[in-house]
Amino acid sequence: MHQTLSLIPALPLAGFLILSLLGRRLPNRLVALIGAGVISAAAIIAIWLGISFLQAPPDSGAYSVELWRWMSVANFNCSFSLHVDALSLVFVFVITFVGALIHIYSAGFMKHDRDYARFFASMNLFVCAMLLLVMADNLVLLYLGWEGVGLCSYLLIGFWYETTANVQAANKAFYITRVGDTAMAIGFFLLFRELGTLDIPAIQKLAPEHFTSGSPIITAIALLLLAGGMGKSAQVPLQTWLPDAMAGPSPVSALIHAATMVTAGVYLVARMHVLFQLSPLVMSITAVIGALTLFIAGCSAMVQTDIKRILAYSTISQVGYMFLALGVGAWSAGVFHFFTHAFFKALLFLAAGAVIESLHHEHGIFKMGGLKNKMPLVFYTFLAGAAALAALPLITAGFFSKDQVLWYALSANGGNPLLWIVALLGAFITAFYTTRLMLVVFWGTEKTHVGELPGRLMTLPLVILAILSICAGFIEWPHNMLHITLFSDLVQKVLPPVVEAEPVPSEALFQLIAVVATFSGVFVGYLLYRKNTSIIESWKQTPAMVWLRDFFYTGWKFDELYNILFVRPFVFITQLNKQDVIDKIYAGIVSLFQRLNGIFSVSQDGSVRTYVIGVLIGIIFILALQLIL
Amino acid sequence: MASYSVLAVAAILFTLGLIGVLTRRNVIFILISVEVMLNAAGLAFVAAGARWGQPDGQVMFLFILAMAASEVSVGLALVMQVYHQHKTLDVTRLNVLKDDIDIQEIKVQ
Amino acid sequence: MILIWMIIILLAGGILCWLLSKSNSPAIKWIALLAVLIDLVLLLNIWLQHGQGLTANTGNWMIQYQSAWIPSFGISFHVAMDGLSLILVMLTFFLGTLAVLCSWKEIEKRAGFYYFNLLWTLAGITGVFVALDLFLFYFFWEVMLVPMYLLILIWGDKNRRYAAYKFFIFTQAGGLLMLISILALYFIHGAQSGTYTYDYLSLLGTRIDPSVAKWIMMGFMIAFVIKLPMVPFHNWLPDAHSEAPTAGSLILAGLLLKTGAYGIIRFVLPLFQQYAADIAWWAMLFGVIGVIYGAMMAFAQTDLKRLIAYTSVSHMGFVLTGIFAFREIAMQGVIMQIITHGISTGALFVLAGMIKERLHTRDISQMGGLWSYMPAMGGAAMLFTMASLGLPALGNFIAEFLILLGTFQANPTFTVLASTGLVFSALYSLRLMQKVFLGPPNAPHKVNDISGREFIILAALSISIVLLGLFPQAVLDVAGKVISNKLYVIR
Amino acid sequence: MTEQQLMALLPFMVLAAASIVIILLIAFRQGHTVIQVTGFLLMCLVIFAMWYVRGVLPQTIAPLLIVDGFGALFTGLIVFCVLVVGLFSYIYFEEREENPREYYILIFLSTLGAAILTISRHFMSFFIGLELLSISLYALIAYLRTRNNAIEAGIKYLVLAALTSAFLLFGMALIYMETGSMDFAVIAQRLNAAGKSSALFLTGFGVMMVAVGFKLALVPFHLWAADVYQGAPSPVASFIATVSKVGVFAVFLRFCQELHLQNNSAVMMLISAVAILSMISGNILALRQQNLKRLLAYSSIAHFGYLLVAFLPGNNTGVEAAVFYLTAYAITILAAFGIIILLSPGEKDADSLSMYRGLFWDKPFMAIVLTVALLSLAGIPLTAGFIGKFYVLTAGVEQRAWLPVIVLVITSVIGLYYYLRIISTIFADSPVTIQKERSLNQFFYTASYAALVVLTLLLFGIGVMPAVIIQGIKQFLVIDR
Repeated sequence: MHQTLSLIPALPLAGFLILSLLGRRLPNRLVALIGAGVISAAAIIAIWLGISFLQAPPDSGAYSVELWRWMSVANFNCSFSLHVDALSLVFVFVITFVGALIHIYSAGFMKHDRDYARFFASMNLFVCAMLLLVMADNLVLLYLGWEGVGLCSYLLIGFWYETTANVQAANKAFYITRVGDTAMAIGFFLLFRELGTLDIPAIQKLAPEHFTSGSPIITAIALLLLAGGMGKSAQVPLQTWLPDAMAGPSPVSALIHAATMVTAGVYLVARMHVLFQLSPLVMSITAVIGALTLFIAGCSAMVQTDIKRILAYSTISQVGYMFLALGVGAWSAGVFHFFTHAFFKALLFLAAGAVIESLHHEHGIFKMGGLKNKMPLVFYTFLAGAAALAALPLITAGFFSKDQVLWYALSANGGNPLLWIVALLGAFITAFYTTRLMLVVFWGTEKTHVGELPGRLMTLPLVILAILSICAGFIEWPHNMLHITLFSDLVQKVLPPVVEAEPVPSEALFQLIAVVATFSGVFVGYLLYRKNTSIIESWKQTPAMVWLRDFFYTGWKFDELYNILFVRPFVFITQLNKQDVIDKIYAGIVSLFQRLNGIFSVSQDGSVRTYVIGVLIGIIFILALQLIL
Repeated sequence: MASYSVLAVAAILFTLGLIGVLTRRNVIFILISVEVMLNAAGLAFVAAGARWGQPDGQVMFLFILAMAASEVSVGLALVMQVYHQHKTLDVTRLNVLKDDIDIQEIKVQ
Repeated sequence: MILIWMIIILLAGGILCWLLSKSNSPAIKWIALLAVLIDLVLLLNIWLQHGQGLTANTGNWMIQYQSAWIPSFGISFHVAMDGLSLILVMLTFFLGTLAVLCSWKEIEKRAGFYYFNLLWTLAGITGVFVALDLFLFYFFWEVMLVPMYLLILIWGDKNRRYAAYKFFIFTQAGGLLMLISILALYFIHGAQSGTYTYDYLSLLGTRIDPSVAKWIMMGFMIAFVIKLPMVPFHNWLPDAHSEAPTAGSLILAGLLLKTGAYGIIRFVLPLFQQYAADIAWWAMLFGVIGVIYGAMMAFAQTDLKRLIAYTSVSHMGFVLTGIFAFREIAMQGVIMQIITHGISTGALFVLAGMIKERLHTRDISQMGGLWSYMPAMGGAAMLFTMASLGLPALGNFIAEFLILLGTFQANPTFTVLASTGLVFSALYSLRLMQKVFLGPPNAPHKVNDISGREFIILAALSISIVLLGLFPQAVLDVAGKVISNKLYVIR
Repeated sequence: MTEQQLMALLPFMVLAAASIVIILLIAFRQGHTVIQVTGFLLMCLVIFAMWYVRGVLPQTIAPLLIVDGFGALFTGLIVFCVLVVGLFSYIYFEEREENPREYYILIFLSTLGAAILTISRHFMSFFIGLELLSISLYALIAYLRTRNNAIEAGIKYLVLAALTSAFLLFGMALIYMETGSMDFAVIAQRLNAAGKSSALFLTGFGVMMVAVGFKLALVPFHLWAADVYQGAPSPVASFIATVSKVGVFAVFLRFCQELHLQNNSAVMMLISAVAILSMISGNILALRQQNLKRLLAYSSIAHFGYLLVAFLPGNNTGVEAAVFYLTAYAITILAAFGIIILLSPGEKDADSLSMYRGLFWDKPFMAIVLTVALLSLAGIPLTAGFIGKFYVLTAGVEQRAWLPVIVLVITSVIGLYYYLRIISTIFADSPVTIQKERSLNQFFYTASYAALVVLTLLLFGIGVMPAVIIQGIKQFLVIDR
């Protein structure tokens, strides 16, 4: 068991090492085999592990293994050890399984790229780091995975490094997440000072005894950790990096910036739920941030023209849903939304990638169109994904998870109507822009010639993911319908059940409202982009709408804001002091002495008379000194 | 007390000599002024000897005379050379040896 | 005795190289390499012998050797090695070997004299790390100066004269102040105990009345913080580092800076504990300033080696902060930082040297997209930039994490400020990567990837930095027993 | 005059005899080589005599002289310097085809003067020794009358020396007036009897300081130094830098020791003021100097400033420090001048810094010697200069003379700059080769090289193993207790 546990991250690591060291000498086929193979193997092991976990749950509630003692100084001990409980298991499964599919897809998608090996190496490294993140049993190891995924995201966003824009996007991603990470690290320091340990089980045991609920210190800790989560999960105000991150290849966007890495924040909050529960304030902050994010990002998604940017913003807003759920205390709902979202969002990105690839790297949706018949398979899979994203009731996984989130946003004791309304609005917006995307891309007239269609390697994952994004939801039904709650049963081994506020209003009614919202979103989309497009044209004339569109398009002008607030001042100051100002001091000293030298050597003018005067001055000086004393 | 007044005279002589050295440009006159100063010192010695009723003062004076003589002899030899080479006895004109700092500074970036 | 032999081997090897310099034979390189390698082996042997026992007996001296030198002054030739010295000397010989290797092709003219200076510098540094007699310490402190000066002066870059002056004069200024302090200590101790000696162990017990002690300590501190370097005494560093030949920069960054940190740990804290505690706040403040200032300077630079040099300023700021936190964790972090910074920054300088060999420029605006020409070097560069921005699983992370973790318990405010250094380090490191290796390919001519020799150098550095990141405990144990000593930490 | 006293004076008699012997040799038309060799042997003889008579020391030859360990030590140092200078002189004069014979008479005479200074305990011997020293120096400085302004240098030195010796005499007269004796010991007694030191005495001492300051080239009496160093023939310059200064310093030290002036705050104030001034202006003057001989002059000003710091305490450490420092300094300066002499082409001296560009790649040996000498002057470890400076600092710190010590440190940091400047010139690229015609006599070249090697080894030896020398100094100094 222990060995198998350590195998899960070890395999991708091995893949990374092999590919990075002698990848350039291997034939592409072998590279793909190794790259995808190790992940698939890891996935199989993970599934087997999961099954055994479900059949015979360990009495401790977790498999754990200590690999070696990492650091132990004074009272600070942390070991390099893995710890897999129900929560981790969900993540491990998603990471390895979706990861494997995406790797297989990439084998086809990247086949024309000359840096084939580098791509797979980075992807493997990412999977390894991500697994360490979710399997870590102490926060330092978690931080290792945390930064590791950051690195890989940087490497992969800037994968096509010869375009400066890509590199800048990569840097931006790293910088912004780094800000969050640093905050999180400070949180760790604080936590260590309070509890004297960074082992997650220990923290979960000690925290309730040590902290009084709502005390400033615990609030500070929770806030700092939350900041870390916000950085990685692209929550307002640290969300600006994700849309640019689409510079990376589509599989990267699918794996890192949709399915797994961006949900690391969700994992962290869920993992540290003990701390968060102790600070209601931070809980509500989390919820508010989630709500804000899902709304802001949704608005931006409505007006994007780059297919991947649309998906990126929708990712941000979906993750916002997850934070909302966590914030109101609906832990399992949040994680469940992550679970379903992983499938359909990965699917959407992969499908989008396929479209882009076939259309000769065309990203603009208005240059696409009429692909319904040209590439049917991609169309149907994409449709499935879109339906899930729009959360069409009962037939998509998205519905089951999002419904829970909406419901608890209202009914959980952390929730309140305002949050619910925002979430509802979000649902409407989501449905709207999804419809817009589908209509513009797949219906209408063909605008760009379709190149070669995706090969089997690429279509297979699409199909699997499509199936999952339809069916994955069936394991967890709203409890007023048929009573299947496999998922929450599983994760509630770790996460506390949601506490409902009394009195519980009639749930069905609100579900109905939500459904209505969704369909109205679809309808409006259909109205504007299919039925009569003249309305849009008329809006293009009204300055207010144009401004609004532009405002949304630029992601609510966050970038400009940050440029003015941070980037420009920093660059200005550094450039100002390029020639170290302190150096001037020393230069001054030097020139001072050179002047003195000039002055002194006037006395050495070579005339005896001067020298005699010198003697005279000397004797006067001496006698004067004598007189003084 | 007499010896003190003599000392005073010596001091005055000494100062005069010093002034001479300062004001004169001609080497020979400078040397003469130095002689004056030396003799002033000698006079001071004599006065001191007189005060303590010792011969040492006079003895010292003799030494001074001898030294002064030898010094002047060497001095005059040099003076001749000077005149020979520079065709002048003006000491202020003898200033080839002096600081000429060519400004070769280390670069301070 | 073995310690003496190590130093003697280096000195002798150096002289031998010089003697051979007439016949500009390749033998010279091999002799130099051999000399350092022998020492490395000897040291490894010591580690194997004492490394285990070390953990048992609390930081005792593994090896001591003492013999009279200038008895009339109570100066003795007293060298000894404990965990701290062991680590630092290990670093010295490790980097020394690499320094010889990376001079292999770079230095063609006057090789003999070059290796002479190189080895003598190493000898001086080794001496500094093992000297237990304050006079002897000062002696070595100065001895390592001259050959380093010559290295910069003769084999340096365009502006080498200026850099060499600056380096020498800054260090010497500090050194002389230290000398005065040493003398004052000597007399005070003599007046107290009646035995006039420079021996560290006997001076430890000296009681000094506060008014004087502050000044004496300042003498030591200034000398050490100039070497460290601490803002605002850092100005010699960018020039020296950027003008020196590759091996020179490697040794400067990897070793000479460390002598400052070592001095503070070995001398200032134990000798003046309570007074050190008094200035702790200021020291940490300046440390933090150094972290941020260095990072901002680094971000602005366009000269590759200058940029790296300023990152050293930033990293050394962590060291200063960590030392004066007086926490065991932080102190361990400092030790780690000393080593890992030596390796990572050293590696960056080596890379800069390799790039300069190929492109004949240090100006990063003339570089870019080098990855497409030399992926292997690019990978190495990526690794070490990541190390220098403190990526976990690499040594520097352990160091900075421990420092901050420990410092936080002493002074949260400064820790938070210092933590911003993590963000800044990301700024300059990624900028470095972008300007040099990424972006559109922009090289005057076809440059070829690393050679076998360069591969060995980089591999050695990479492996060590990764090992340090994953298995730091080996180092922590060696230093631990020294550090846990009450002299260094407030419990 | 007992036989023991005669014994004690033996070395000085030999020294005096030396110049007479040379005169005779010249009378008998002997060549340069013969004279050189004879002179060399005679000097060795002096040292031997010194060693021979060490048993009978100390001996007081009332009232003028006292031959004790102190004197023996300084005399030994002086004679050693003369040995080296003489050796270097041969080549120097051979290449200038001057007639160098009388040169040796003069040099031995002035050596005798310096030697007498070291053993004088009375104003008269003080005065005689000083004049013997300086009068022969006038001639020596101007010896090469046709060359690089030797005459000018000579005149300058003459005028100022005469002037200052007038001051000296006047000061002596004042003190004599006050105390009624010219014997150091007696003066000391009288002063103690009088209790507080009177204004007249202080004035007298102050006036005497002018002469001493002049000879030691202390600020503000230092102005002559650079010109004279530059103008005088290099061997003579080195002679001035070493022998005359050692002698004068010796008598000054003895005078102050005898009168316990170190306990006299006024005098100490005066001396430390002079010391500080000398350190500062010496180093600053040298900063941008391009002429090596001038530069050495300035650095010597600074170095005697350092030396005074060691002199301040007046206890044993101080004296030891002073002696040690002088020794180290003498050796260093001789090595430096040795290089200048050996590099000097026939027509002029190799004193412009540009002639040393890239010397290391052209003449490694000389470059190393010069570099070592410069490092020693800068007080860098492994060289005698470091131990010297260390010793001086020790004395200063022990005395808690913080201000001078701090000034010492700061100024020596400034001083570093110009030493480094020369060194960096020596190691600079693109060497300029000084072509200089080899003179016929190969033997003396090898001899001079050997001398340089010895000096360098001494520099290193003292730098690494100073214990030996220090012990020796201590032993000699206990003799007069």
